[in-house]
Amino acid sequence: MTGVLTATCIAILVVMAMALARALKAPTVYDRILGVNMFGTKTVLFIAVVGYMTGRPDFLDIAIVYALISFIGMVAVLRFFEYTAPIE
Amino acid sequence: MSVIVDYYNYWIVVFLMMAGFYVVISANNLVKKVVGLNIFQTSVFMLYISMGKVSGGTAPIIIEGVTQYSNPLPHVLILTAIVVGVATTAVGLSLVIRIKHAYGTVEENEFQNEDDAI
Amino acid sequence: MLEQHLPALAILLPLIAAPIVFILGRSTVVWLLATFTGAWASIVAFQLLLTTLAEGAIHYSLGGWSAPWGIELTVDALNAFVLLAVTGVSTMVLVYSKESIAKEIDKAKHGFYYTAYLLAMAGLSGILITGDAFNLFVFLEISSLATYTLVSLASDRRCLTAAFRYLIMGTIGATFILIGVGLLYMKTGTLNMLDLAERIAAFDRSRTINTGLAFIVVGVSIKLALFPLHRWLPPAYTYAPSAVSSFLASTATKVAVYVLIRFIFTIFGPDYVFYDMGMDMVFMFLAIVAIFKCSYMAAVQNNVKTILAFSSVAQVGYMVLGISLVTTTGLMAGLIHIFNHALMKSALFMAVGAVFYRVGSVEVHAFKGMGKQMPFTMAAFTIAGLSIIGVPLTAGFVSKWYLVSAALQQNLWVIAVLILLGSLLAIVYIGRIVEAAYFHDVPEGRDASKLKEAPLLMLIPMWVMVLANLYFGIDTSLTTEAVGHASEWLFQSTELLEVAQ
Amino acid sequence: MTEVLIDLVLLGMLAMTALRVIFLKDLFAVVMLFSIFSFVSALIFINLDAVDVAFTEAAVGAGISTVLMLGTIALTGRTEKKNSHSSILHLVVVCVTGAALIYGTMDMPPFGNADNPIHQHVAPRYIEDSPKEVGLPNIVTSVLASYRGFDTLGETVVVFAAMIGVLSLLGTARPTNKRATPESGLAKHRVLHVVAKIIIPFIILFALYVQFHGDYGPGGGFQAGVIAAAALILYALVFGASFAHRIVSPRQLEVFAPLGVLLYASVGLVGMIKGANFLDYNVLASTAAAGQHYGIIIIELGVGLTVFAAMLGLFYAFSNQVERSNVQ
Amino acid sequence: MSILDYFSAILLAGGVFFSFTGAIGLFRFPDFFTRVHAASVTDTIGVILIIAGLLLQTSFDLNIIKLLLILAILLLTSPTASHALAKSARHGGLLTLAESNRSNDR
Repeated sequence: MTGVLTATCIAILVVMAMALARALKAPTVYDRILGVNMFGTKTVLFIAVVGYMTGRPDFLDIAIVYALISFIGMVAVLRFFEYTAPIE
Repeated sequence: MSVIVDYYNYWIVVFLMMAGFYVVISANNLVKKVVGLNIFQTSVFMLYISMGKVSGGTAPIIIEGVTQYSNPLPHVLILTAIVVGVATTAVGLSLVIRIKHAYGTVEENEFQNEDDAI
Repeated sequence: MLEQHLPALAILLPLIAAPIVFILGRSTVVWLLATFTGAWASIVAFQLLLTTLAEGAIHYSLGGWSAPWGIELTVDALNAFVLLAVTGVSTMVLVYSKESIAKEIDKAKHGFYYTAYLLAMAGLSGILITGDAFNLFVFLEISSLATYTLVSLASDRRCLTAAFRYLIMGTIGATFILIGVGLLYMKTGTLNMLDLAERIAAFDRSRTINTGLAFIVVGVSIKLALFPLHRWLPPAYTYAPSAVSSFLASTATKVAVYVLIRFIFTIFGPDYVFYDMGMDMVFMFLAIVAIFKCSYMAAVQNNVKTILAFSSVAQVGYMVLGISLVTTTGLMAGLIHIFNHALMKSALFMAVGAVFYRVGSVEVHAFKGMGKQMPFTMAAFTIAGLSIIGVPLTAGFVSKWYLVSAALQQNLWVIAVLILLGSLLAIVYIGRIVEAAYFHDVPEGRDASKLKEAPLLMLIPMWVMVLANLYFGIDTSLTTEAVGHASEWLFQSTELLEVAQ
Repeated sequence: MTEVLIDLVLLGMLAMTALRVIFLKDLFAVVMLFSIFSFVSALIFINLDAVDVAFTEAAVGAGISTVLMLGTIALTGRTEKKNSHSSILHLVVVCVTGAALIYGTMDMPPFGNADNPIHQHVAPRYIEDSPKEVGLPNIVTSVLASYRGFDTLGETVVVFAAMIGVLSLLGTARPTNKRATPESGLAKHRVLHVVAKIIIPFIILFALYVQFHGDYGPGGGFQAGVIAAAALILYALVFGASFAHRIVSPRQLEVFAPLGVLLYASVGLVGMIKGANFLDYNVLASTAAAGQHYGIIIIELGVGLTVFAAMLGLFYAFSNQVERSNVQ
Repeated sequence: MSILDYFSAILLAGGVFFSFTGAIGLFRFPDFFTRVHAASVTDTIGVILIIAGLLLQTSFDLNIIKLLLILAILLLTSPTASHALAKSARHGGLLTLAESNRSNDR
């Protein structure tokens, strides 16, 4: 089973790398935010899977914090930049 | 070869530190300076955490059936250092806001021209 | 019962007073409480000094955990001596603050001022007496954060950019120290200073330790404004409120010099730093350049606070020069100068603050005619200025005397001559101000009748400092005994001592 | 082997992000990338077994710092102007520093080796004896709160000092700002309103869990304080700061933060009165184990209180500035 | 591997597959609104499948609650964020591909 989890884990890493690539080089500022958001979600999953992979799933707390914080970050972006963000 | 296996982690961390350090000293915009400072400090934290790692060890929270734990002391030190980092960031950013109010700009070369520098 | 807790009390008094002051807000009670705390802390420091001189180093394990596992406070003659200077001067500046900040800081911010001041004091005391390398970093950051706040409290907008530059440089310095401590920890597995010293001595030339030394020295050099890393200091001291300049100039850089001494002598060992790494030459060169470059810069400025700020950088040069001579006498000179310079710089900045209180400007021409209008203030300024120059019967003479004799002991004639030449430059920049005060009349358009003597609450602390300058210039028994103990103890473990004598 | 692979990939991501930050001129993008940087470094911390650190880095670096930076650039403008002065000197300084560090690594103990001096001297006692001496499974909490409790007191004071600095610079937010209406929040996003209402109670519940579960798993007073502050920050972001002020007013925060520090210090003082050294918890109760337990619970509460008040106070001060500039 | 493990593996694989498609969509779709579509829809299904896969690995304890909490938070926040983002983009004046074509034709 560890093999499956490891494979999942690596696959999620690849998806994260793709989202990061989008965030690093984005056609519009919204694409950048989208990339960051996707990166955040995948990170949460990554932590959960790694927890099972290493056999210490009690660290899911960190995944919860990640999910919450990336949501708050997103809301902050919207709050401070909603109608001020020009298209690049 | 063994040199690379032994030290690759430290080398990349050094690279990150220097990237952050470069942003701090070369950026003209004060906000970017603060971001650079954060990157610099976070990389130093990584240096500490890397020291504490034991291969095959696990997080230092005692559970039954595990004998090999990573070193808890660097974790404690870095917890403190992270807090120090955010404190500095907050004070730095509020200075930036006040500078913007007072000078109308946060570009270092612009407000230096306004006041005769010592 | 309190005797056994003296080391902890030295830190805790200001540390606990700060939050209480913040809750109480902005009344006279706050000022009284802060001053009382400062005075108590000074008494504690004095008791600590007497105890260490009589009985040797005190070790205090926090939390009851013994040394390498828990954090230990270590008090010896060296840090008790510096602690006395820091707490004593801080208390006097606190007394002085009441009138001074009423003029210079918005009334709503007085609560912040006293809180930040006490936090800075707690941080500096913590740096001085902790025996743990990482704990030192934590207290360094407490004092730094409080200091940035204090600098930015002034009403001149330039204080903001000065504080920001200070923050960036200070944080880079602290992070360098953090890297250095991390490298040492990596090689030795401990953070306790004495334990570190023991384990570092066991290594025979390690690259990691060398790098750690380099990072710590650079980091501390930023903090103590050693030339050429001093660029943040003049604006910070110039645009900060006068009371803050007085506090910082007499404590913050002094504590940084202490940290340098502590790391070099206690942790790395002078043999390693000076013999193996050849740091003494680097320090000596930088110190000489600092003395001349910054004394020159001081001589050409028009803002008196800037003059004093550059003079501070130059005086730090004298302290580092003393250390770089690598003899007990040289180290004694450096240590005595830490103490004496705290006395004279605080008096000078207080006098400048008093002139600002009446005139509203700190340019040199604002001092014209002040000798008649504010006789006590200008007399204090002149005496403290003579002390900076190093005239006999003042404290400054004692430090210069030790410094010159240390140089002569080593047959470094050139250095001795350079020190005396540096004093000549000090005559120039102090002389300009004194001349303006006594040999010029109040400029036209300024109503001389309004320019009266500064309030008593400013004069008293100023004159306490001036009298201390004179006292420690005449009766040197306390200072020399303390620094004698300290430097002998610091050189205890080295072969250099025999070489030197 | 997987650990090494993950480590390498994550470090690679960090390197890419850091490089991009150097060259980007759009500050908004820089801050977004910084939040990614923080998240990824927290992942590295997890991978290197530092779960508590990862917890804090995620909450503080990616959360609080990012929100504060966003607030700042909302006020100061979004683009960095072209760098006018040459940066060759800077590059040289950085290269020299980096070279010194690389030189230093050549002699370091190998990465991850259990025989390194760092794992031999002080740490073994923490790992072996702390369950007996302090009585908690989470060694990090034991060391943080008991063995090195003085550092943590310092840390709490640092947070308090930051609050002092920010409030003195930006002014304290006053809830009497009449012009702040619900419009100042994200008024048009009805979905956000509903979701925020559902999720905020869970966040506060989770903060309490982290506060009291810190002895057994990752977490503790510091993280709990940040998370609780995050709940109110979310509330303030979605509904407007004036509504958040009604729940916890800035004035209350100015009392909570110093109270937390005093609570922490008073635990140490009680130890002193009972005849032991400062911060010695053993004497707080009849047995050493119980004393340690009480001591740690109370100081964690003090830390949590100060951190909650300071973090929220920082946010109030920043958002107050943003709202004021929007009104003008 | 038990039967539960097989199910779990299938769910995880499915989750990974959808995540991949979403990430590819992030690059391949022509305008921002279709990209949001690709990213957010697959995000949600990917999260559900992967968490479900992990749930099958869990013995009956606190971790189940935590996983469900993560699932709930992500299901609430991720679509909300995408929605708010798309709305802001619309408000900020971003056009879909069809609209920008039309305005170019005119």
